[in-house]
Amino acid sequence: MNIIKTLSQNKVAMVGFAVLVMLILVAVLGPYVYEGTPWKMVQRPFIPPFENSSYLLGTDILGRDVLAGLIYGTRISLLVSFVSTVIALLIGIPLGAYAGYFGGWVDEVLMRFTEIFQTVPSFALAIVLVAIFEPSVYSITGAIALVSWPPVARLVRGEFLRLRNQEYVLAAKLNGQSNRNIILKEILPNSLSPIIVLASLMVATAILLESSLAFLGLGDPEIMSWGYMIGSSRTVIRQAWWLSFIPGVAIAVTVLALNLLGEGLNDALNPKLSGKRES
Amino acid sequence: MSIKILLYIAGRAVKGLLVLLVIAVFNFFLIRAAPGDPAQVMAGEAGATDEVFLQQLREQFGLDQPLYYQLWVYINNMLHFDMGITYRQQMPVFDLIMDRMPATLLLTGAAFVLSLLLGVLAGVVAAAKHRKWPDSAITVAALVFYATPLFWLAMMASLLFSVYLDWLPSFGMQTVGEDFAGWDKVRDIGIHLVLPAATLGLFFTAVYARMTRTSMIETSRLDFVKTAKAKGMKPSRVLYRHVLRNALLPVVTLAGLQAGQLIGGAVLTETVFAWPGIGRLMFDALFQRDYNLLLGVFFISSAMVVLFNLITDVIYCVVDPRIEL
Amino acid sequence: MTPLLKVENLSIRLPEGADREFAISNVNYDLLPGEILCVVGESGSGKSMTANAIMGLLPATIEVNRGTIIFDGYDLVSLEERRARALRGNRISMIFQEPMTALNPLMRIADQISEVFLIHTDMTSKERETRTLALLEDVGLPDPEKMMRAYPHQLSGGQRQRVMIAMALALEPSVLIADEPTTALDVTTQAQILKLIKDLQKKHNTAVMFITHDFGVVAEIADRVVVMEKGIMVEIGSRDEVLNNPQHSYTQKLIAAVPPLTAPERISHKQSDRTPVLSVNNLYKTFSTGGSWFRKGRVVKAVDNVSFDLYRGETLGLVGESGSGKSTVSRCVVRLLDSDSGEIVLGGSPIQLLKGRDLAPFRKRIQMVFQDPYGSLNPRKTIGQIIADGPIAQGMSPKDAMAKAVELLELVELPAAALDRYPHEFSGGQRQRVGIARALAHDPEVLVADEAISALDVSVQAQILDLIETLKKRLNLAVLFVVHDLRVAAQVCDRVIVMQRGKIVESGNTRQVFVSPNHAYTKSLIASIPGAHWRSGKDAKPPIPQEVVA
Amino acid sequence: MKKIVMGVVIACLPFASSVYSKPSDGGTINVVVQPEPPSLMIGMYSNGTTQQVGGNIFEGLLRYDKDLNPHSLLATSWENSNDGKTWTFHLKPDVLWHDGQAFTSADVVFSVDKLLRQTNARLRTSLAFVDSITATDDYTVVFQLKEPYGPFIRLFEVGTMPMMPKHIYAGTDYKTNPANHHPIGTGPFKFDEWQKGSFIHLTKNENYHVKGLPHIDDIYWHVIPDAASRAVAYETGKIDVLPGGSVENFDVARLSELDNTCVTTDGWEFFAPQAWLWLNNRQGPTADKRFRQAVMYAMDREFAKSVLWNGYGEIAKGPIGSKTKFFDDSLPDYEYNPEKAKALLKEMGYDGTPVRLMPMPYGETWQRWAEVIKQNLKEVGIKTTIVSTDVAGWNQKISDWDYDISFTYLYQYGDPALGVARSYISSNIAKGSPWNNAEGYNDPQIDKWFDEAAVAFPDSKRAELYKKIQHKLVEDVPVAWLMELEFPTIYNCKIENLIDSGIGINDAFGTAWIKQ
Repeated sequence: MNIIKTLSQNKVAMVGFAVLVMLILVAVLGPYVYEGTPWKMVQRPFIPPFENSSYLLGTDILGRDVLAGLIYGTRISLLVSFVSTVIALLIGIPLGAYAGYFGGWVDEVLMRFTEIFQTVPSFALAIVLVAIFEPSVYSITGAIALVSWPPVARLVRGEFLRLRNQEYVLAAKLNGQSNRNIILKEILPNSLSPIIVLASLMVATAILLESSLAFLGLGDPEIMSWGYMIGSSRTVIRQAWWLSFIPGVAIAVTVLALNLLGEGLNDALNPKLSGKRES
Repeated sequence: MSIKILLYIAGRAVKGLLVLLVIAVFNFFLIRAAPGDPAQVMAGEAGATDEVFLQQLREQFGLDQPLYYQLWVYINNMLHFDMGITYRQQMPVFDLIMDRMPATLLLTGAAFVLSLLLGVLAGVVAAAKHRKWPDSAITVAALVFYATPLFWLAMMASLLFSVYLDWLPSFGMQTVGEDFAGWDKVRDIGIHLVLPAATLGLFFTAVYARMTRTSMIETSRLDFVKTAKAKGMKPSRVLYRHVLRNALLPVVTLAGLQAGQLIGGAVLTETVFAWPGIGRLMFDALFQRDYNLLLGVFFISSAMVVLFNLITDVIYCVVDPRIEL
Repeated sequence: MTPLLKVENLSIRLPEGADREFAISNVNYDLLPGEILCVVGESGSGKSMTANAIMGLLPATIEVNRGTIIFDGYDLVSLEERRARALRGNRISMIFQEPMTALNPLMRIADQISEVFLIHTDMTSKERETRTLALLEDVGLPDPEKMMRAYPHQLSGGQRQRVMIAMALALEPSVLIADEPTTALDVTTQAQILKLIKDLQKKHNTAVMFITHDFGVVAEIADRVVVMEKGIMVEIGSRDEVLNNPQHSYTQKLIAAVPPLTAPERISHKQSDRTPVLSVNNLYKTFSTGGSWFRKGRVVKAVDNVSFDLYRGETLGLVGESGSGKSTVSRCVVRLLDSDSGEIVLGGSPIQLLKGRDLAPFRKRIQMVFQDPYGSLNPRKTIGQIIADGPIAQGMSPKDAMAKAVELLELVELPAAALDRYPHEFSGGQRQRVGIARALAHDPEVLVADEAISALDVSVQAQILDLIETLKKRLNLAVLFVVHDLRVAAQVCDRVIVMQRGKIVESGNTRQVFVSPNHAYTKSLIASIPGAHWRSGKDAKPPIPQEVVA
Repeated sequence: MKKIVMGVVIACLPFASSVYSKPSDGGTINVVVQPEPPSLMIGMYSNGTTQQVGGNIFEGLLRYDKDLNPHSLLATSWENSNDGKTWTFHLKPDVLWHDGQAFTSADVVFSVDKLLRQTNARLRTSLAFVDSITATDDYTVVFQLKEPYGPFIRLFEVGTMPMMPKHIYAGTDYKTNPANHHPIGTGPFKFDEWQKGSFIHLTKNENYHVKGLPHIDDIYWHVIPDAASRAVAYETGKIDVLPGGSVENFDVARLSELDNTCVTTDGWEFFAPQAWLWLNNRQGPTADKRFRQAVMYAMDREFAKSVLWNGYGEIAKGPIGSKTKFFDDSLPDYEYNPEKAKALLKEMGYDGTPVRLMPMPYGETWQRWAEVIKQNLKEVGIKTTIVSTDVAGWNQKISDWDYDISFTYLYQYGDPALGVARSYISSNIAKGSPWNNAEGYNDPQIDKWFDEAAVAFPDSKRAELYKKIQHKLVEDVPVAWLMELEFPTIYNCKIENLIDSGIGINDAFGTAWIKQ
């Protein structure tokens, strides 16, 4: 399709896409290459990177392989961020769709509800949720989803408000189509572009959120994650700055890749906003 | 101010208060869902205790009452502008929050102003030099800062500027043990503020730069810009007089939204730089199960969001004559 | 006479990937002092390109490939930007199509006008203010003192266009470029603006380059005419030559497509002995905006006691300017909007209160064709799905519905191959045909056409009108034709209803209304039609060439 | 009646002789306080940091040196009767409270019998052995015990039995008394200001009852909630003293190598913190003795000591710390021996049921330790799931016995009867507290021995009983002992005499001085 073509011409977006594909590959295949567990203490602690060829990125405070940690960390970062984004979409899209499509008191009620979630500072809420339900992949994913759906609802509502008076929607009404059909088949497919763009940015934000939580010690203790790696080596930042530095770069690169892809998608899907076409 | 605006503000305030009340109730139950209670935490720190002591603490805090009664007491107190007493510090919650508020306001305010000024400036430059090297440089920098985890940036900044270069203090708000007064105090707080405000601000600078740039580019495609050009105006003047003000409208909205969120959202920065603010207070209150304090912080920061949204709307209405409240 | 402005061999290249290489190629024309030169063409003809090149308003991706634009001895194409700027807004100025967006929404009117003085003169602020006030008076704005302090959104479209004109003429330029300045305006406002431009042009002896798609406007104001087709100048000549004796086939086609103003004599139905298929009785609808808990919003009576009957086999025109409530009536009638009170009787049954399932069977009997050929088809669905969806929703099997879609495509003269293609692959006229096919898929009794042709180029308009006319006859449809273009109304409607501010001010047999309007408003409407004297129906309609599927 | 005089009459506070001849006066000490104490009212709050700060404001009757011998402070001398049941304390005259009121025996009786009996859980347990407390004159207090109670003489340090001003607290609600916010004691430093979240400021008590003391003018206790920032603060010279446990262990090695930096593990003798794993004796694999022994063999405690604790501390051999009185060094070793662990597991037929492992939410080291032990256990075939929780959740889970394995560390308070017995005797099995016999070990023989040992007289009898206890417990492994912890205090070498007692930083900085 057109979009893929436009996107594939956007070099920067393709770089982002390539990095992302690579990360997904690492997440899926990495554990097969690096068998066992990233928690295993394999060598003496604090081996700097590029010093020992078996442990390319060195070892951490307990003598665990940093590279193995990075690889396993890719998994959790991507998993949590994708799943939480999907959940946020599953909450936000129906809510926004109903509010925007029906308007009136439905809109009023749903938007007040959304407002509640938007009013509470989101990161603080995420912290509280994770702490209360005790850190685990589930509570972290859930908390991130729970604080990130309101923008989706707002966006979808806006799109539905805009599209519900489009003539093809009116035509569908005149055709006697059900509201469900109109929402799902007429309006939703046409509001997908901005949702996709938002979703790509939400994945990026979710990665940052997940790592921030893990940094604060609110990560799943069973799972090696980038945020955990930074948080746990923070106390030794003077002796071994690379232990905090390396996972931070991993996060930045991933989030950057997602942002580049998101920008590219935005250019491809919303030509109005793109810098490419001026007329 | 006209009656209309006052009525509007009153209406919004009432709605906002309702939202806040719902939030308070929601938070009340949320926090009670957490395992353990404040008595256990305090007893836990003591290292040795027994049921008698725990019970004494619970009675003192009113935690021995049924939950619905505690909620009623809490809401009732709230309606009388009383946020209760912190369990740990034995101070009125409101006083404690107000104690910490200046630090947070200083940090977030500085970061906010800094990021808004820098961000808008960068965005304008990028848009003015659209598709030339300054645009690319700013866009790339903005993207990178946007993608970098805040806490990590903070750590790296403190490593570089405090540890290796020893230019700036890496934690706290004032030099400990020094009793500065007057300008010395201002200077002292100022140098402590640099790193936290800069790292917190950088992220938002990136946000505003990106937004301003996009908005400027979009606005410069609008018809009235064509009109301005057709008048024979210099491009820089067109940019400044016509594009900028219009382009800033969405930035104002975003800024207002974030200004409110910033109050409760600086936990990470406050943690890394040991800044004695609200975010840190919240974090500690959470782990100490200081229910009243935690609820209080949430209430105040939510109220800030409501307040800032309202202020944004009013500003918007002043900036954009089309908007009628 | 020495030309003021000389366009020579001008070619402008489009960026790669556009539908053609040149926006315009090899364009040559002069603009003489004191004349009004109309540049005419359909959308995409490149008629505005030259004007943008003159004003230095070409987008960065588009550049002049070849040729010169000589003004005052300088070639504007190669002139240094700083010196070109000194001319803009000063010696050459321009007004645009969209009065709603052409003014900076955040600046007061006075500031926007006096900016011109600020840029090009060294007047004091006092002088600037006096001059601005004088200009506002000149362009006939009411209460100029108050206007000075007003913001654009507080003005009507016509008023804003007057502000634009004031701004453009502030320094008495020798050339005024007007790019479709009246297209977005209602017909009465258009007449006023055209008159204003003409008056001011006479007064200051300004040369005007007037870009338009509307031959009525050309007939009204042009001295000379340039006709553009796909970037090529196909004809140039005096107004009378071009309008009455067009040489190029394209010009001929365009002119032939302009509906004559006079309504033809029609067989009048004996309405008394037939039952109307649709009756609307005492319909009311109000809109309120901007209300909140503490305040009442503004209330607009969009439909105010409207009643009419519609019979099978006839076309009833609903005419009026924007805001007259004609579209609201049509949407109430098809039950896209709920009316406040009154009765809508379809085939004997009142339908104004029905909801959901009860309404569904009536949906089939009254269908609508929409205005926007781009917005009325779901871009994510194939043409086949779009047409078949309705019958499927009404219970037809998908297979039958598809078969029916094929039939319908044939009916609206589209090839069956269109079935699996998406809307973006079709032109505006073709899409409108799809829209008609969709409406007909239910075998309706009543077809409501809501400005169904107003977004189309004039040559395509004629084809769609013909199609509707043919279908009406073939299927014995009752057509409610909502239209603002009185020329079109005159041609296709058996009866017309004229609406103003929600009320019906006049109704009757089309010819009768056009020949001897009773109501003052109807009279002013008809008097405002540009070029009313031209093509008043004495000459026969030439045959319309068929559009071919891409 | 013959009395044994145990105290010295001369009130001589400094018992650590200083290397440098002449202490100089003046200067400020900046200390880290972590976490911020809930209150400075040491009589009500036994939180570590309350004691650290409050220990400068308040005083007990006695102090203890690093060998836990009692020395005079507010009491100048004391005698115990021959039957071990009557203790008479002679108070120092001319001691003033910070508000100028005189300190007398009435304050002692009020503090111990009224206030502390109600507010101090730890003392309350010991006061059960006390029949009566009476003031015979203004400067004499007599404690009449029901039985000779071995640990009695260890109860008089400021954290366990602080003297509170009767004239302020008598007849008030202790918890809400305004003086809690502005504590009044007899100590060498007076409370000046507490900026919550920032610092606590104490100033020199000019009217201190020991002439010439204190040397220091001001003490600032700084609240720096972040461990890394605390380390930086020390490095940049903003902080002079990092009390044990206030920086992460990983930072200790680096900080100790800085110029002008002194490190000492002194000052924990009285507490002798002992770390172990609670093993839930009631259910699951941990209910099996062989499983518990296997855990002991599976753990690489040397690794933990050298990597996590930078070599500080000792591997714990059993329930009683090696530096504590009554420690028996003939106990068998549980060396690191995965094979033996595997064999034991095989013998018991362990089916691989996963067990929950709950780290202690008190800092990075404990989190890492859990990760290490998880790996250790994994290598002998025990699958664990780390349960992540915060302080409140941790307390509740242990109090509710909702765990399989969990970390903890407890103080010994100088005597097994005070700090050890509580974790093993069956009368201490009760839900609701994480500090009792939370593992649910129940053995009548042990109960009996501990009961007897508390009141046996003289000490040789006690030693015999404790020996039996130790051997039996080490065999049963009710909990898995990890280490005797040592928390190094890091401080700027310019400070002399910082730690001069068995409670270390929890005692006053009365004799400390700064080298000019």
